[in-house]
Amino acid sequence: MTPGIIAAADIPAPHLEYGRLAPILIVLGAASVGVLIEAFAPREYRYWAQVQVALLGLVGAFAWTIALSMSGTPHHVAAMGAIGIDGPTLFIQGTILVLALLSLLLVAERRHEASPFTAQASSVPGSAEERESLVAGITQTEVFPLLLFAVGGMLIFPAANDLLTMFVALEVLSLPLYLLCGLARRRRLLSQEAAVKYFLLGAFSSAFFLYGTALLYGYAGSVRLSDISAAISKQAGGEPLLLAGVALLSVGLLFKMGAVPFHVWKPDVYQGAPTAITALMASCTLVSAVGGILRVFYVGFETLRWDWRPMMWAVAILTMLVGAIVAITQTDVKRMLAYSSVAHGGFLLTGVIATNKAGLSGTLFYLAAYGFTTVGAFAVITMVRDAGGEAGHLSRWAGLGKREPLLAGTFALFLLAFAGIPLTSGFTGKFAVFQAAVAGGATPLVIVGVLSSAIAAFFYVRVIVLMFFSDPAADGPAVVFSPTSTAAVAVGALVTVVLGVIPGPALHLAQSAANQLFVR
Amino acid sequence: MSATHVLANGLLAASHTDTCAGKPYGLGAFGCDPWWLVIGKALVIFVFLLLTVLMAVWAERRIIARMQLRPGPNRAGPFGLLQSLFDGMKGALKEDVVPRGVDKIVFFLAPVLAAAPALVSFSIIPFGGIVSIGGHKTPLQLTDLPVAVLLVLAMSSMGVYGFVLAGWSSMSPYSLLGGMRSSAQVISYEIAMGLSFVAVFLFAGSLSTSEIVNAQAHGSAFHFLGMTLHTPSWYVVLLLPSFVIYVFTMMGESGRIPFDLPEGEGELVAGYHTEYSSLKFLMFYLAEYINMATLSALCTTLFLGGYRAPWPITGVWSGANSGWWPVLWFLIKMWMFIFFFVWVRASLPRVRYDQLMKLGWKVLIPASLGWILFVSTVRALRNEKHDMRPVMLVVAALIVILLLVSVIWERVSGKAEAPDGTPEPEPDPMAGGFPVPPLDAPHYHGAGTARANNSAEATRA
Amino acid sequence: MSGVVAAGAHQTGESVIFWVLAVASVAAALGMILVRKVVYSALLLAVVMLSLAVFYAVNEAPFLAFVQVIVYTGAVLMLFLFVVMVVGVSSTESMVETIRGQRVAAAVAGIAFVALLILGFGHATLPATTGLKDANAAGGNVLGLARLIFTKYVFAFEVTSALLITAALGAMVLAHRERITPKPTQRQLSEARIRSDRVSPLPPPGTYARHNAVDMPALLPDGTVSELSVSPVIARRRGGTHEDLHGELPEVAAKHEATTLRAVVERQVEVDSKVEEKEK
Amino acid sequence: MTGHYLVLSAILFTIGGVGVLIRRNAIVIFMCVELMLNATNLAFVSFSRMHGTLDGQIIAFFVMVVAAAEVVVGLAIIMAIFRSRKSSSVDDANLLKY
Repeated sequence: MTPGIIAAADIPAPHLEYGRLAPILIVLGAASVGVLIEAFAPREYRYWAQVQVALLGLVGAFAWTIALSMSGTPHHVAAMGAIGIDGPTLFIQGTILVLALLSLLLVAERRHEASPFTAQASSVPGSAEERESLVAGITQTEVFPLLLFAVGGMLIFPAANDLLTMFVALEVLSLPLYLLCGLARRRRLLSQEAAVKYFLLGAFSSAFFLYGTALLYGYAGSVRLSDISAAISKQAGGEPLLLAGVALLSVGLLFKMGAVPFHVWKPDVYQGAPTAITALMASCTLVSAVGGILRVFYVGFETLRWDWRPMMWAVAILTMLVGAIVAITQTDVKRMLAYSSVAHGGFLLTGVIATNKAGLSGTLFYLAAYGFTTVGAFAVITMVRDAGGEAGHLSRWAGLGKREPLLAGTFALFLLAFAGIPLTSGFTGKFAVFQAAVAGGATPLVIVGVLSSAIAAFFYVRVIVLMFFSDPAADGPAVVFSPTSTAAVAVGALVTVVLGVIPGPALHLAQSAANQLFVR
Repeated sequence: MSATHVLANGLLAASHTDTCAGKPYGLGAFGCDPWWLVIGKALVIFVFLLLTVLMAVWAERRIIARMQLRPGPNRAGPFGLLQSLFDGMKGALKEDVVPRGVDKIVFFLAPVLAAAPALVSFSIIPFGGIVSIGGHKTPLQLTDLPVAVLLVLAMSSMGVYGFVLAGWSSMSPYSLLGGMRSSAQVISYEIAMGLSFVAVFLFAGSLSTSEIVNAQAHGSAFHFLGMTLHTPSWYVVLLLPSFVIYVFTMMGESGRIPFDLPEGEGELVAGYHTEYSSLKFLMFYLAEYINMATLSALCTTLFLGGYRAPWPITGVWSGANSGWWPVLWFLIKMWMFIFFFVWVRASLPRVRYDQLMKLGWKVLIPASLGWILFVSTVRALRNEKHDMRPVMLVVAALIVILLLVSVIWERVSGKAEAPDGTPEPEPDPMAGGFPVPPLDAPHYHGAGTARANNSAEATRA
Repeated sequence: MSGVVAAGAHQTGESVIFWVLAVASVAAALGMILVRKVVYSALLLAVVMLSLAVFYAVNEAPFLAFVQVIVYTGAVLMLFLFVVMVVGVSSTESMVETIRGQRVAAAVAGIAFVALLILGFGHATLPATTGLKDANAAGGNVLGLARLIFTKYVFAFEVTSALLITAALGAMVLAHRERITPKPTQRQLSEARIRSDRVSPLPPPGTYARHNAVDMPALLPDGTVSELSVSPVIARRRGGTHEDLHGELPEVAAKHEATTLRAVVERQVEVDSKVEEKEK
Repeated sequence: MTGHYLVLSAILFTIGGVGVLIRRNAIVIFMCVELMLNATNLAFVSFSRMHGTLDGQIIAFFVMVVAAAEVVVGLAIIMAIFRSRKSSSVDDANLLKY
């Protein structure tokens, strides 16, 4: 007809490898089903339907990930080159999915209270409306689809092969988390404040990520990591763009994992958010963020490593030291674990700085080991409760070991694993990362790492001493056992011990995953 | 001059210094006019818009009056034609009251922000095909862009600023509420409006107005009883659901009855322009009527074949689409829509705010999304040379089933919600010792007497 | 020859646009972070966004230019304005520093950052501008963008839908109030009203000689102020004084009015009675 | 001209960043973040012309979509905290201090 009419041949149909993308698609699909349930299912069925859909989605995605890694050696780019499916990615995705399953157990908790989340987020804290909705027993079941969307973003983030997909994934994982942070049932003002802080700082950091992306696009003419890498080895003249781009991009990435000096959000958000969500952020988000960092630095900027290493050295040292030192002064359990998580971010960065296969496999192992331990630790926190909800203040934990030796013992195990005591997974992880760093020529970094581990051990031990060697208060918190959170604690403890005592199989898995590095 | 040249260049996304020669149709014909012609066209459009507003105000008052069995303005000039001109002059000469406590800067800025974007939109409306002016062959359209229709959307979203800021700067609760309602309403309806364009873009393969009009020139030919006939080519026929959705959103965007909640007299006095008087008030008035004209012209362009003559005329008169004649067809179509606006205003009451939002978000947006899905599926299948008949049958069957299900659902759920059958108490005619007439007696509703009284109209007209 | 001239004219034309709008947008951006009124900040941000839209047009991105106006200026910023108005009509910010020297430090850091970047850009040798003529050649800008969205970036495009669903869901979670008690019907409302103390409508605000705004309370027959006559919303917004009142509190002003009125009436009665006496 | 646009975008980005640091109304802070994103888009668009590829424009387009979604979530959160505290200043959000 007219010349303006688009012929079908103008745009070739894109090719999506649904089989390889399936884990991501299953999780996002389950999230969409969750939204539909919210829209159409009657209120009384929503909770069970949501839990089942979320469980099925995560388990299905995990099973598919296993199948993918079993079927030959995965080393493909998928979705028109936007996604890289390879050994490390599958390992990270699998880890995220399992940890998300454990966090889901905490999210779905109903024994402690009707739900760990607010009855109605739109009601003003302390208002009559809030009371009414609490009495009516309604719960905000939208948390399940939100959680699944976040997990979907986390799966895409470390797999993203270009910076645009990475940016979109970053937002997909962040937006639900901003929301989830503000939905706590108790101490809602605190929770909302955490959401605002997380949101504002998150948006600020994603602007940096984006400006870095813009400069790299200006340098290389493409945002695909492999193109940038190729441009680095070929092109001359645009180095300032490249270096500024790398620096700004790193700010965005390091913010997500909470490295010093971009860690300020972490303690506030970890403390204010509902503990189930804190567990999710401390495990899955960290794994995903470190996975993204690994991919960007191993694939995109590997040839540039002599330029970014000094900066990362400084960040890693600061992160380890500040995390360990500031944690000593904390009086709130969640806040203390937040600073501990900051310090662990530093240890993970030493693995990134190593930029060798051992570094990659060590980091992968560390991520898995730390993830299980931290989910377990936060699960313990949800179980120690008094009249006002969770007993967060450390002084309330005094003497817990005398009243609930089993639970306190498990918590002590987690703390020892954080400290990196032998026979726990923490030791194996740290050992693997430090060994790789020494091989990669970062011995001073390892010395700082060991030093800060020692500092950190001090406050972990202090908590253990507090729990076992001081007298319990008369009105001390009660421990509420419930099947779901007990299961989360049990799995966390089991994995912590197993990875500590017989780390061989898991280490082997991480090594074989890291064997082929990232696909370009 | 060169600055505007650069801008035009960028917007047309082509350096047309080398494409100017030739191409009679489409985007290639634009950006080649000499400067005097461009300025001339802009001036003509400006004057045309002012005249349209004067005429529309007069026509609206006359038509509504006729519908309400009263004469309407009939003193100033023949048939009262000059009434709106005099009203305008009187309005401009009135005292300009600036209430104490308003935010002065924004208060002055708001009417300008409301009126200026309204004027810009018309620059991409095609009035006709190529004509010859002073020896230059030029299209009867100020300019066209590869994304011309987006310009209208952009300008309407800029226009809202005028209303919102007017509401805010007046520092009065009624104005503020009016401004906020306006912003919520326009944003909501703009989404549905944008979606209603999508099907048109899919069919025309372009976002430029002149190309959309050209795409509606000819339907595909088919043979019937030895005659070559053409399928209807106007998108109002091909894309009827899009058209219907557009008409709804058009009413919503214009902020006129039945969707004039931002200025609802009964609740908000006059909404965002409560505190405005004199020339500033006239600018809001101007903006409203220009918007009405723009929306009508856009509808003509997108759905009614633009400036092209309607089918029976083209069948008998081959010259109907050449020269200056298209302007006539365009004006007829545009005024049809303006008449429609007035007709609706005269017939319908104002809806409630929640009904307005419900219509926008729960009906128009999902409906247009579904329709776009359907249209694009059909287009994709046709592009891949599928046989369309089974597809159409399946879709028709699906629609019928859906309708049936919804009817049954309505029946079932309607029964569930019905009151539980307790009979209404019989009204006691001697309640408390006084005779009480039943409230539905006919004389209470003034049955039989035509009620021309319409206070809302009186205050506005 | 003419090509060279055209290119030169193009260059100067672009320079003119650039310098005018660059100055305008930087000034607006600075104003945005310095003015106290939130609405002014939003308007100045709108100026920046519109200037950027023009820059996009100059940079051969017509589609993006309009999307910028529609999405950013039309929707995003309008949402900001909407929230500002909900949060408080005259929300201004106190400019007291909580952390001393924070603003100076931030400004210094900012200047250092921008100087570093600009120095870097100065040292970078950027490749010559290719222009988008070739990229836009096949079908134009819009088609070119569509081609990229549906091929190279199709996955990001699809994932964006997750983002939009999240946004809608999130807004609903935080803003939608679930009805716990059923909505009262018209009938229930009217019954409740009949049973309540007040069947009649609320008293209208006061109308006096000097003040007749909606925020002036009406006077009861005994001269006291009727609290019910002013909408609580307006009463809260009024914040004590009204500009018409010349510094008086409304309650005081109302009483003032009442006494004036009473005095006037008494005087009138007096005069009238005198006149009557004279007539007698 | 690309260099010019780049410098302009750097300046706007920095102004936005400084704004985030010095302003204390959450809404204004958020507006400053939007300014930063806009500056980024300018860089993308001018680089796009420099390289002669449309990728930059596409990315800018995605940024707009993402920003729109982010605004919805962000303003919803800010509104929620405003409703419970009647203030949108980040200074008043001070329950979480170390």
